[in-house]
Amino acid sequence: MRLILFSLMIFCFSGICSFFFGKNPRVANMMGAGGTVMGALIGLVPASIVLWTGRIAEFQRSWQIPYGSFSLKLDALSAFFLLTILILSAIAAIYGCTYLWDYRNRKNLGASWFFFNILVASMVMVVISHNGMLFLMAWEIMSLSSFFLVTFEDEIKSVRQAGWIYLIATHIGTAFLFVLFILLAHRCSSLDFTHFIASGVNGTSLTGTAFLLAVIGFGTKAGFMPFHVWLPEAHPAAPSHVSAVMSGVMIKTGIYGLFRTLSFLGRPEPWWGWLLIAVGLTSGILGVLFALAQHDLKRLLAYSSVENIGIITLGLGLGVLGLAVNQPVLAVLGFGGSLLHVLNHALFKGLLFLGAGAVLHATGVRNIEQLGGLIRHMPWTGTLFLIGSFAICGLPPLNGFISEFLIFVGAFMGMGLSDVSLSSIGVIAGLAAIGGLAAACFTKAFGIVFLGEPRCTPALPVHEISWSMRLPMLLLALGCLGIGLLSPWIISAMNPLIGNVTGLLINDIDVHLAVIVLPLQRITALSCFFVLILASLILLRRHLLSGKIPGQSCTWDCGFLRPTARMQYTASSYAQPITTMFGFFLQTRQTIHAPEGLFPARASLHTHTDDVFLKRLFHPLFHGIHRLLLRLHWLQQGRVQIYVLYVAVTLLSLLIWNLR
Amino acid sequence: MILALIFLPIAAALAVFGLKSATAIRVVLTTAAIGHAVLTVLAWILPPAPVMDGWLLLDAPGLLFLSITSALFAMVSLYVLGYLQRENWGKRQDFQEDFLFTNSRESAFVGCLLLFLAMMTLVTVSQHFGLIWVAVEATTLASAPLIYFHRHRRSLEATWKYIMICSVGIALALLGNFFLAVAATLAENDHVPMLVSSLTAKASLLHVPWLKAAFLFLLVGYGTKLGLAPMHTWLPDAHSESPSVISALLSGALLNCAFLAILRIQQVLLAAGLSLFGQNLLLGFGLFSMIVAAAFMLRQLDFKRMLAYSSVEHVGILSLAVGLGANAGYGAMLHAVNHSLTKGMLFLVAGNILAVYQTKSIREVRGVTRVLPFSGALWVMGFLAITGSPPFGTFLSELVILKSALDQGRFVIAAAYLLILCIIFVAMASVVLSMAQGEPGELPAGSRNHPSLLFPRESLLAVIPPLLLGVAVLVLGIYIPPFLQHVLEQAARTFGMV
Amino acid sequence: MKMIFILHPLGALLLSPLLLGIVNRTKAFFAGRKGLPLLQAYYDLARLFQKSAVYSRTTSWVFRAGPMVGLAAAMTALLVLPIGGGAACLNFTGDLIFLIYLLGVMRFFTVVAALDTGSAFEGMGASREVQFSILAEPALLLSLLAMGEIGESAIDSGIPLPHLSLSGIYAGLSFSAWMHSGTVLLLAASALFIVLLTENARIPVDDPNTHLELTMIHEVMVLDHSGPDFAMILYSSAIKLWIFGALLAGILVPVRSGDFLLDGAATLGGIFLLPIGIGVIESSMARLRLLRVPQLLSGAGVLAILAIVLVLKG
Amino acid sequence: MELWIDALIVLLILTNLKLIGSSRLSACIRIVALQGVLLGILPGLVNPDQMTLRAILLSAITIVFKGMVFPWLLLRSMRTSSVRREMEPFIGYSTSMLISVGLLALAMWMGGRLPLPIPLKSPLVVPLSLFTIMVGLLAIVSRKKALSQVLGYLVMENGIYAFGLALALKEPLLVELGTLLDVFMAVFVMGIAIFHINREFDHIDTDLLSALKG
Repeated sequence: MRLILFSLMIFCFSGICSFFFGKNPRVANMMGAGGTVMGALIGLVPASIVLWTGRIAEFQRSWQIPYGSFSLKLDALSAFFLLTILILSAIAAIYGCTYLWDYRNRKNLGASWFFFNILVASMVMVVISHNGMLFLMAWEIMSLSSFFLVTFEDEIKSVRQAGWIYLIATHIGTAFLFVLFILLAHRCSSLDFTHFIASGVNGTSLTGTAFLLAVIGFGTKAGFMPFHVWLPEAHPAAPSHVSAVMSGVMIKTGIYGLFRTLSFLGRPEPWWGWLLIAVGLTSGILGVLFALAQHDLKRLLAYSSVENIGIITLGLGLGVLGLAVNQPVLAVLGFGGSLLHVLNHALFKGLLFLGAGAVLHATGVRNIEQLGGLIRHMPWTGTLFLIGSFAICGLPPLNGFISEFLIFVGAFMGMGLSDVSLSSIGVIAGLAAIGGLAAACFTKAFGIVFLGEPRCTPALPVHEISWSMRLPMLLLALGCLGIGLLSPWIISAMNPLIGNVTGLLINDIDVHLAVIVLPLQRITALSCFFVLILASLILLRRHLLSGKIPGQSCTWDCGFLRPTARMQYTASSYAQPITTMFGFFLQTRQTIHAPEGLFPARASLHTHTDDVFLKRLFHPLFHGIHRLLLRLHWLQQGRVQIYVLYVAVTLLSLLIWNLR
Repeated sequence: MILALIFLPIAAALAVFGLKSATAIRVVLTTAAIGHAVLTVLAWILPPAPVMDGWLLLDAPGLLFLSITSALFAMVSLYVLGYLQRENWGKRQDFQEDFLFTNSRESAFVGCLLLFLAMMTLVTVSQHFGLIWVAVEATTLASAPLIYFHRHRRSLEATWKYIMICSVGIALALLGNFFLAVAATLAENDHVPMLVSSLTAKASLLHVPWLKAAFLFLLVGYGTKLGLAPMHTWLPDAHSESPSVISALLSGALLNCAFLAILRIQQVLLAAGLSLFGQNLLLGFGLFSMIVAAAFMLRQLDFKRMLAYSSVEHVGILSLAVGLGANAGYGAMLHAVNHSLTKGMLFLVAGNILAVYQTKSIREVRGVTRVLPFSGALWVMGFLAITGSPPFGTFLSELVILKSALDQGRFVIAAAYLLILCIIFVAMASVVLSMAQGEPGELPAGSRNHPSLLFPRESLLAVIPPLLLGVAVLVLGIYIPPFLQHVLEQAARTFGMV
Repeated sequence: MKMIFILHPLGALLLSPLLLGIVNRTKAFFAGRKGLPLLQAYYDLARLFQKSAVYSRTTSWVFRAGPMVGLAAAMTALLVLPIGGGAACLNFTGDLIFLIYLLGVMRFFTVVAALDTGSAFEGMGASREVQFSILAEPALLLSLLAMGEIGESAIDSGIPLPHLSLSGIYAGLSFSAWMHSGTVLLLAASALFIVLLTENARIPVDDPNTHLELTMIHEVMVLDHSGPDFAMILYSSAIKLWIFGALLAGILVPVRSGDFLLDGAATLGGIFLLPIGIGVIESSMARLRLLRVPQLLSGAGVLAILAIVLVLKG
Repeated sequence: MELWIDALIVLLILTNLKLIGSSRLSACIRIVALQGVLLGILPGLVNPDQMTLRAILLSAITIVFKGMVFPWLLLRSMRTSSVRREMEPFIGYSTSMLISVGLLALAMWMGGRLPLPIPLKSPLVVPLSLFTIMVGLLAIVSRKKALSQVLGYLVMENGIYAFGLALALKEPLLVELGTLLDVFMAVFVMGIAIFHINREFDHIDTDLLSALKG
């Protein structure tokens, strides 16, 4: 515990230092990034200890604010999230060091690093705090610091807009959390989590309400549809290493909150599971559909985060359902898959955002339609991005497959049971569809950006990024591969964690995990076999081609005519069949200037897909309230006589009401 | 000692009226402010004895509000030094309608400032309803010239409205006092003295209908001063047209005094077993004020007016909290402290922005964080504090209020409260962010700060006081010192809440 | 794991190109031509492996890697593929997902390789491929699960949770299974068949013979591959056809004696009958309009869902 | 004795009505002065038994201020500011008469609902004061000129005074003097404000003082 406090101090200290050294960008960089890395390294020690041993570390101090106490607790669940947070933050910090360097003349890097460190510290605080007030404070500081990071380039209008939406969304979400925590500590004198478990509301009629509040409040942060609206705005606006942290771990704190809250609410009811699964399906499928329809690379990634949150929620819902109908195996597999996917998504989404950042860094272009053929200029970035895309599609032998596999098997288990079967089938079909769509989405992202020919000549000469930016991505890619190949051991190591979440005994969990461990071993074996064959095929091909000189030509294309870059298939046309197939959800706007006449002039086609929920749900809502309140503006006319009249009328009416 | 608290500023004021040289005036002002603050601190350490057979006495709420006033005044007087320096005293052009105007004499300004302080102190320490009334009315009269410091049309209009509406309200309060006296009449030639203590002691003997009527009159009367909707109408005008320092005092200290006056009568009602009658009224007024404030903060064009309306909102929160009673009372006391500090800070920062941009229109202010990094940061920080985001003190108080509402099972009220707070957050966020961020346009000539340079400078006197206030709010959000805690609880208990 | 199980993968590797020959022969027969020799595919493979390759300057290593990854994935898939009642070399809970995702790997790399050429044709093909796979995957998965849920599989021994692994599922599809829940099997089989036609680029979804229509899917993606690369592609698609053939034949030929060789042989017969059926369809039917294909596939999905609902509620 | 009291009270009520009804500013000021004088007499009549020095002093001060000083101030500022002599109401005279009659009824009703703990000689005192206050408010609300608003304010104060003095509250002198002083200051400040308004705008028509809104 002391170590964690120590690392927290390091975060804050280095943040403040870099803030004061803001005038000297180099020092600020060193301070900020170095502090993050060091703090993370120190914090990793207790986290991993707790995670492997399952022992719980606590820290208790009294605190002089209402309902508050400075009590921290590091159990397996916290430790797991802590691990994820620290790893990704440290890696992103290394990356950001170089990434921010270009801004040194326009921006105060010190401030940026200050907020970055505060963000990391507050995330750590969120997952280890064991008191409502402490949690809420850490939570809000997290939101605020990330807001300031998002509005790093506040001279751009879209960035300001994005920051605004983010701030509003997160604040309203937090309001729900206030109510949630107060309900949990109903008539308690303290918001300590122990009180929640002890007295709390579980069993009373408020339990369902509390659960709903948690889903809305934490869902806003996690990006459940339809509360995800801030996500596709904020992530593209932020600097890439920040987007990586936000999308990789910050939104996961919402998931953590849900897990935590469930542990307070006692035995869940079936409809909770159904609700979560419904949310998961919506977020998953719609998220990836919207991702598919985007032109902006980072926006696409943001929507895909919504999708992955959907997958995580599917697992969560499955687990809750398992607890509700007393099917521990469901709980184990569902929660296990969900948690593992949290880690996996942190890895590959971080990798992808860093890759997108590299593209942005090298070309200054975010619009997929204008990019192409980058892999020949930046082979490292291209390859790493490919690995990330491969993993996020959930394809073996990388890590994405493992977590989805767990959830799949869990759903299979549920298929036979009477009142779980329908939702299980939903999960199965949904996951399969998501897999297909994700494949479509990321073949598009990778293929159009990195392959083929550049679709329009980039402004600046494209160059491969420096090692200091390459290394972090490399580490993440290795992580993806490692989890993919070491899955059986990792799963069995997750036993205490799952026990913490499900409240089952270690041995029972072992029994249930046995269901999955053997298959995972075989999958590992098969993956190795796959790699073996691949290697041998490579050798074979080299052998076959040895001595022969492979011919070089332009793309053959059945020898039609000499292809040009403008003739390539664009991202929109690549996605078009699918977007039209689901046009009902996407509501894509099109402006077409079709070619006319014998010698047509320039023809053009513009498509834009805005967020349906933002446009159809939230805008009308807010405008409604706005208009309603503007009705009151006649009150203030500026005539003193009228004002005195108000006073008089108020008084008289009160008197009459009182004396009648 | 209490007398010293009151008469020190008065003496200073008289001295200032006599003085000519600017430096001397400023010296007197600072010394008076510091002296007052020191005396207040002493009052914390050794509680002063009651004076004038209990007419003047410093109980917990009095001490609380006195210290708020004193602290705020100290900060303001610091700020005023810089302010008076940068004010140019000759004829000059108005930036909205370009007619020429001058300021009123510095001596008059400072003198009235000191008198204002004295009268507010009197409100906090006096236990006699008549005396409270006199003091409150006196604050009005003392502050009127302050609002009319810049002698031009708009400020004159604001002053006129301020005098007119407040005087009417105060007159009604006077009648309320008479009603109270009637209620306190026991028999021919025998009645309870108008002291809070004795009224509470003999509360059971009071005549209920008259007491209720008296409460209504006092509520409306002092409510006008407090800025409860729909009697709040003078507030935005006065706050937006007066110099920022004065606005800071008006909403930071004056509102509290009026609030205290209402709490006193509520105290009597409580003793008479009528507390629900008062609480429900306060609840209603509170919610209505919040709604009105929210309505006017949406699409607000003038940032000082926006701050003024936010004062209306927080007054609403305060009376809502008192209406809820129970633990919310503690929240109310805490919130009074937080709000005063935060709002003072915000108005002072607004003064800095106004000084550089020469406009109060939200549309024309861009990129404050570039032009005035410190003020910009404080501006955003103050916004977060005033909207009750953690880790600022307002968050604690608002959460306490919310919790007691929910614990009492008044879910509708809690929901409305949260909803309005969210709406106000949205409104303020869009205003403050649009001002703080973005590319600053070209500034009026003669401003030292240039958007081009990455780290522009600001004068210390303009930054230190709001910074201190902000730090105070921040600290109150993280740690409530035991002595303050103790006084807060006592104050809440005085009004029968905890 | 008995060594005997190795037979099936090896057999598949040897015999799969033959299937293509059978299809062509059947079509030729219906067209009244003599047609290519049965072993034509083998000749082609041999020739292509000899040749050198030609690469576009646009392409990168991704283009070269595509065929190899595809072939490797197909070969790996063979290891979890049961042949009728005969269990696969490796079987484990949820291996059907592994199989499907291996096919996904194959598709992923074919698609990116196609995009690597930067040609409009191949981009078009790639986009259609992914579009159809979105509908095909759930249909395949659900129909397999439906078969598993019939419950006959419980009798099989050795496999944990047999109804969740391919070998277990197929071990259970005996005559009696057909007796008491034939409808389910029929639905599943038809869904599977539609998926087979799609995945292997067969009429009525796609036409493997044409190379110059704007309506092609799979074939157009591999236009630019040549030499050994193209050989690998050819080979892997043959294996893919074999895989689906085995899946379908396993249903349609319900011989479950429990003896590996016997069951395997029976299913093998089924696998070899299948291309004839394909050939018949290809020569008797015209290709669907492209816009109709999604409807066909969603039809398959509906069939699969129907099957699983039937088996779970019935 | 009661007769006198009632007569006085009726007289006061009539002054109110006249104030609302009359159109000339100067006339209104004179009426207010008259009201002040009458008010000064009132306590002496209501409870003659306790004509202490204090009470007398109070009446004297009242008469001096309300009957002479304020009216003089108002008249002076009326002359200095070149103001037209009409009241220029928002609400027409006859309408305001009707309203004020309604207010009178309301005041009567309220007086009935609020029984005094110790009955006075005349039950009409409370209604009278309430009515006077309402009329003052009406004057403030319904008239345009700043001067007339000050007048209205004065009338309000008179009403409150009527109440306070008639009940001869057992309160130390300080409070009453303080209140009196406050009223005086208020009127004084208002006078200054009017002076400035007049200088800035060349009129004291508060209807045009409505730049600040929203």
